[in-house]
Amino acid sequence: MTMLRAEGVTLGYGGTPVVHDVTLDITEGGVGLIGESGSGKTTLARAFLGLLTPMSGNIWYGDQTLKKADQRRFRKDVQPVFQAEALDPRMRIGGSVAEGLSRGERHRVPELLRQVGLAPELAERRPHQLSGGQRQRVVIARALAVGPRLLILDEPTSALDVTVQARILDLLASLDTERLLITHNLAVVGRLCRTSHVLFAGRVVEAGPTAELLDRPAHPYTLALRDAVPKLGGPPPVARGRTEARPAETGCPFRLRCPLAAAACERAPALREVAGRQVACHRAEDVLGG
Amino acid sequence: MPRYLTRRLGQAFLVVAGVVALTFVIMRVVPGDPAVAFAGPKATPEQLAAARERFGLDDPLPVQLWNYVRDLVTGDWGTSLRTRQPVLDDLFQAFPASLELVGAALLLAIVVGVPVGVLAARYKAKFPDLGVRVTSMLVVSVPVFWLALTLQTVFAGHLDWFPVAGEYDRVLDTTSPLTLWTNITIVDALITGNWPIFTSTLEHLVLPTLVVAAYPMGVIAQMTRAALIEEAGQDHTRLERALGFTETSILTRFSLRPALGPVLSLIALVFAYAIVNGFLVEAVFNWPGLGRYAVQSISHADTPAIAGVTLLVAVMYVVANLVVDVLQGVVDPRARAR
Amino acid sequence: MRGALGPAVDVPLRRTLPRITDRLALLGAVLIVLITLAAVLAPWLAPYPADRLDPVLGLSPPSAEHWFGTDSLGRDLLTRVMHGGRTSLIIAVATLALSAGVGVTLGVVAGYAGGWIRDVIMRITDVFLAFPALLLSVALAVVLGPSVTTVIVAIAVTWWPWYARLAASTAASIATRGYVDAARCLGVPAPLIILRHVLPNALTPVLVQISLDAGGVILIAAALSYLGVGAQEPTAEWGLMVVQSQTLFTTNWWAVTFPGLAILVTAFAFNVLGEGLRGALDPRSVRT
Amino acid sequence: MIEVRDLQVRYGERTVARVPELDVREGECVAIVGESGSGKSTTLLSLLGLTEGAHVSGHVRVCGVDVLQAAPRRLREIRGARVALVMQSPQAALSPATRLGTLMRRALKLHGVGGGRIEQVMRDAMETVMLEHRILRRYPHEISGGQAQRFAIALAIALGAEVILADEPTSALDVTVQAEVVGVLRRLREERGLALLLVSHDLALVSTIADRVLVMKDGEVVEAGEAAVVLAEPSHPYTRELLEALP
Repeated sequence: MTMLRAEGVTLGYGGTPVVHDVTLDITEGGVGLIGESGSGKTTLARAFLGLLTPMSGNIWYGDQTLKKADQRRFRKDVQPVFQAEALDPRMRIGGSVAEGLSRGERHRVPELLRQVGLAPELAERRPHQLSGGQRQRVVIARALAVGPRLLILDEPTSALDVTVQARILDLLASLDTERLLITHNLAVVGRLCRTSHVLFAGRVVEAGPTAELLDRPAHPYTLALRDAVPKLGGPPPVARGRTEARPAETGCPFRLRCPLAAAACERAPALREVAGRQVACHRAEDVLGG
Repeated sequence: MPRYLTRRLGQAFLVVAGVVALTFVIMRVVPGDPAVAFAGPKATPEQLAAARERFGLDDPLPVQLWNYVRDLVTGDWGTSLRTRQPVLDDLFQAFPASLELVGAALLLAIVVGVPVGVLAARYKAKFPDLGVRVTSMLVVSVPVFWLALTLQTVFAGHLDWFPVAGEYDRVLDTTSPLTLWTNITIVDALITGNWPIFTSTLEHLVLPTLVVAAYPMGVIAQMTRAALIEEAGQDHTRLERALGFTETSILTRFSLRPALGPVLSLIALVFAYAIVNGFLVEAVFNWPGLGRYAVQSISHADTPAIAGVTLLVAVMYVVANLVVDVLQGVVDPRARAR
Repeated sequence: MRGALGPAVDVPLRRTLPRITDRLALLGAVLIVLITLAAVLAPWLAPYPADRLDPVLGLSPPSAEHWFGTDSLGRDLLTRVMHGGRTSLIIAVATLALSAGVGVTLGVVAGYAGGWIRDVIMRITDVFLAFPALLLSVALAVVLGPSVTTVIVAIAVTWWPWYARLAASTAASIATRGYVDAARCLGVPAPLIILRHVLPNALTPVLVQISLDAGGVILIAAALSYLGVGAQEPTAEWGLMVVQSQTLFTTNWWAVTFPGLAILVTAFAFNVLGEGLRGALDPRSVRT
Repeated sequence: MIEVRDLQVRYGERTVARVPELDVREGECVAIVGESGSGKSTTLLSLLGLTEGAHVSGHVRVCGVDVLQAAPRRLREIRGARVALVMQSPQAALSPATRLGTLMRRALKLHGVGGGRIEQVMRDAMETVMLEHRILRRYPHEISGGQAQRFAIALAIALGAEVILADEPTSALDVTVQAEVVGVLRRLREERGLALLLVSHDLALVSTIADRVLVMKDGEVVEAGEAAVVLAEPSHPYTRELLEALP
């Protein structure tokens, strides 16, 4: 049984849904959630953290829904690592790290800082005296303090310089926790996640083993995403389809952008099993065939 | 936009309702026994009872509130203890003169304040900027009643450049009587071509207008300056520079319009402030507006009249805010999208 | 994806202070120190006892003995102006403490909670904002009787909504920051989050606003006394001093000029200091 | 087109960028690569005299104008008309209360494009970057980031610019949109011989488009040369570190 699972979850703000009927298991070996701006990936992360209540569907924590589950246990088990502004500018680093600790456990702060590769002396500093990479390490230390079994990572490195990014990713990979990684960066997913889900306009369009997904995409959006990423010394990035078209309201949401769109695409495609993964596309076989 | 507007209208209505309730609380509940206030401290028990009967003071409070609201809606705003006239009539008589004064003052404040703010922003941290900042700070800090007294004594008293007080020379009422259309003297004089009254009103307007305009002028200049400097820090200013536009042209053609948004919302506030400031000024210059009426009511502890003025000013504030919200959409396309 | 957040809302004040290289703001600060000293030490510094009457010397112009001249009762005006400073400062401090206390508490709760709680608090705020400060004060003065306390209560009643609004919008933007979400995920209860994260970070703009408002409060207090609903004889109060001598302006200019100048200089000092602070923090969030 | 020798940009006592040599020739794409604080954007802005409050020294020639010596008037003549700027923040780089068409029309008039020709020039420029003509009636907040960047390029086309200075033009965009914008830039270079000076933190992106590369760190150029050579056999340890960090 997986620790956290979304089942038919629809999420939104003020009655307007931005995530539609998503079912997602956080399985072992790291789960990636790939999407561009407006895909609803951060919204989904907030639901997994219990910061947002689903409009319909349920988040299951073990065999209980999140609403009914033991909050103390859940808060100890599941912790977030956000991208930016995640440290109170007025608090000393030590105070931030100790936020989840009881008074008697505060002596663990130096040890936690060391665990994320920071000098314990930094505990006396304030966030603005640290570099971006150091701050992100503090955020990780604060999450680790309560001994979580699962980390929800929302773009944990995208605000950082590439060299710093690489070291933070090393740190995350070395941690002994399960993880849900939310990102727009395909390369990062390849490193940290065994399985991945591609999100487009609030829907999962493709899900399966990360390596398979990136090698041979079966959804035209995954394909467009992969080919748009520039590779060192590789061919120039390719723009497939019209990126400015909005997601379609009916039928396949990708059809207005899709170079392969056909009449069938006016019917909404359901997720189905193709070549060892789940795909929501009528023309998945054509995409795989090239 | 229409949906947004309906929501704003709904909110405005709620606020007015709240203001009415608050006025009721202050006027009827807090003072203890309004019957004493009306009938006077030496009233006999019979007179007191009559006053109670007349105001329905023996009814439970919610009923009194209901009656109060009903009276307000039907145009019965009570009777002034001082003039013994219906408050609403008094207000209608005094309001146009206030509008005349405040209107002139705001016009002056905008016409001077905005360009002066632009000037300061164009020469930021240079001499014109410092001059504008110091001057605007001074006019914002000056007590209006004192400024009114000083200008009156110097320019009307000693130098005799302007008339001391009043709206226009009352002798003219007999030599060239004014036909009333809008009840705003200067407008009526203009549309009926009554030049003697028009010029006389203009002369009388100068000093009080300057005094009432001082504060708004200062804040508008400061706000225009601050908003323009903020715009100058935005990325688009850099692009406009990179396109070869001159600094002045960037300021007036690209930055001024988005900067006017905050200036506009300020004007609604300043409008209310100017009306209330106008009260002190009207008292000094004996201007026949709401202010003089209010000040006289205050010195006579004329509760219904004070309540009437308060209510009217509060409603004007709400209306001014609504108007500004609509204008906001005209000036700034981003506001339309909300 | 969070929206763009306003500029520098949660920057601690002490980090913005060194940036005030503005000479004008510095001038304001120096003036405030001098005015405060003169007011606080008035009983010891002033040349004459506060209420010493000297009818023989009534309405004498400025001279070596009486730098600011005397009023119609022969009281030394410099002494009275210094004592008037006490009244003005007491009113300003009490009013601002009262309104900021109420306003910030309500505003922070509204901003953090959002939803209907915010709606209700904000509508109440709107009602009090729509009320003209001066008139509400007058109404209250009629009810409570004219006095310094009335002035304080009356101005505070109309002033707190500004702080509520400011604190609410600041708190609402702070509520979306990562550190608040992180605290919620650690199971920190809402009241503690407000106290630990939201309130301290929402305080900087409020402090700036308070220094900006001090000038305004002093002006309104003077106006109330001028209207006769504020301080009463024999309290020394600048607005009151102006109204007592206004009929004598043409012949005895000093009796009106000096108290008026005292108001002007004090309000000016607070205004330039406040503006300097705000400029260091954020050039845009301007209001009256 | 661009010729830089011994450029130094200082803010007070602090030197934020020092570039001994930088040339961009016709139809060429040169990239300045570095992380935040490397001085790459400052270098780019100094070429148009847009670094306010900075002390700039050295020798900078852009389209035949000595940027550091020229009168403001002379500088304004080449800004926009011969050298165009594309910035990082897409919509924020456009004045919020000005329709796109109004901005373009004002810029064309400023640089002396006559009344009758304006509409045709605007139509052609928009077509070149594959934007629909009706977008000209929109305000900046009504268009997407990719559209905004392509509009900035359209401005350059309409004004007949010969060099585009692009400061992280795609880092605020989604990758799929980035591919599209980069595609437009590449095509303009091939079809019109437009020169491009690109500032970016993304080595992979740079490797697909640039002929030559300057690597900057802490205000200094640590390595420069042919893109293929620098990226294949980096000689400076920092360049190597950058390459290894690529996921």
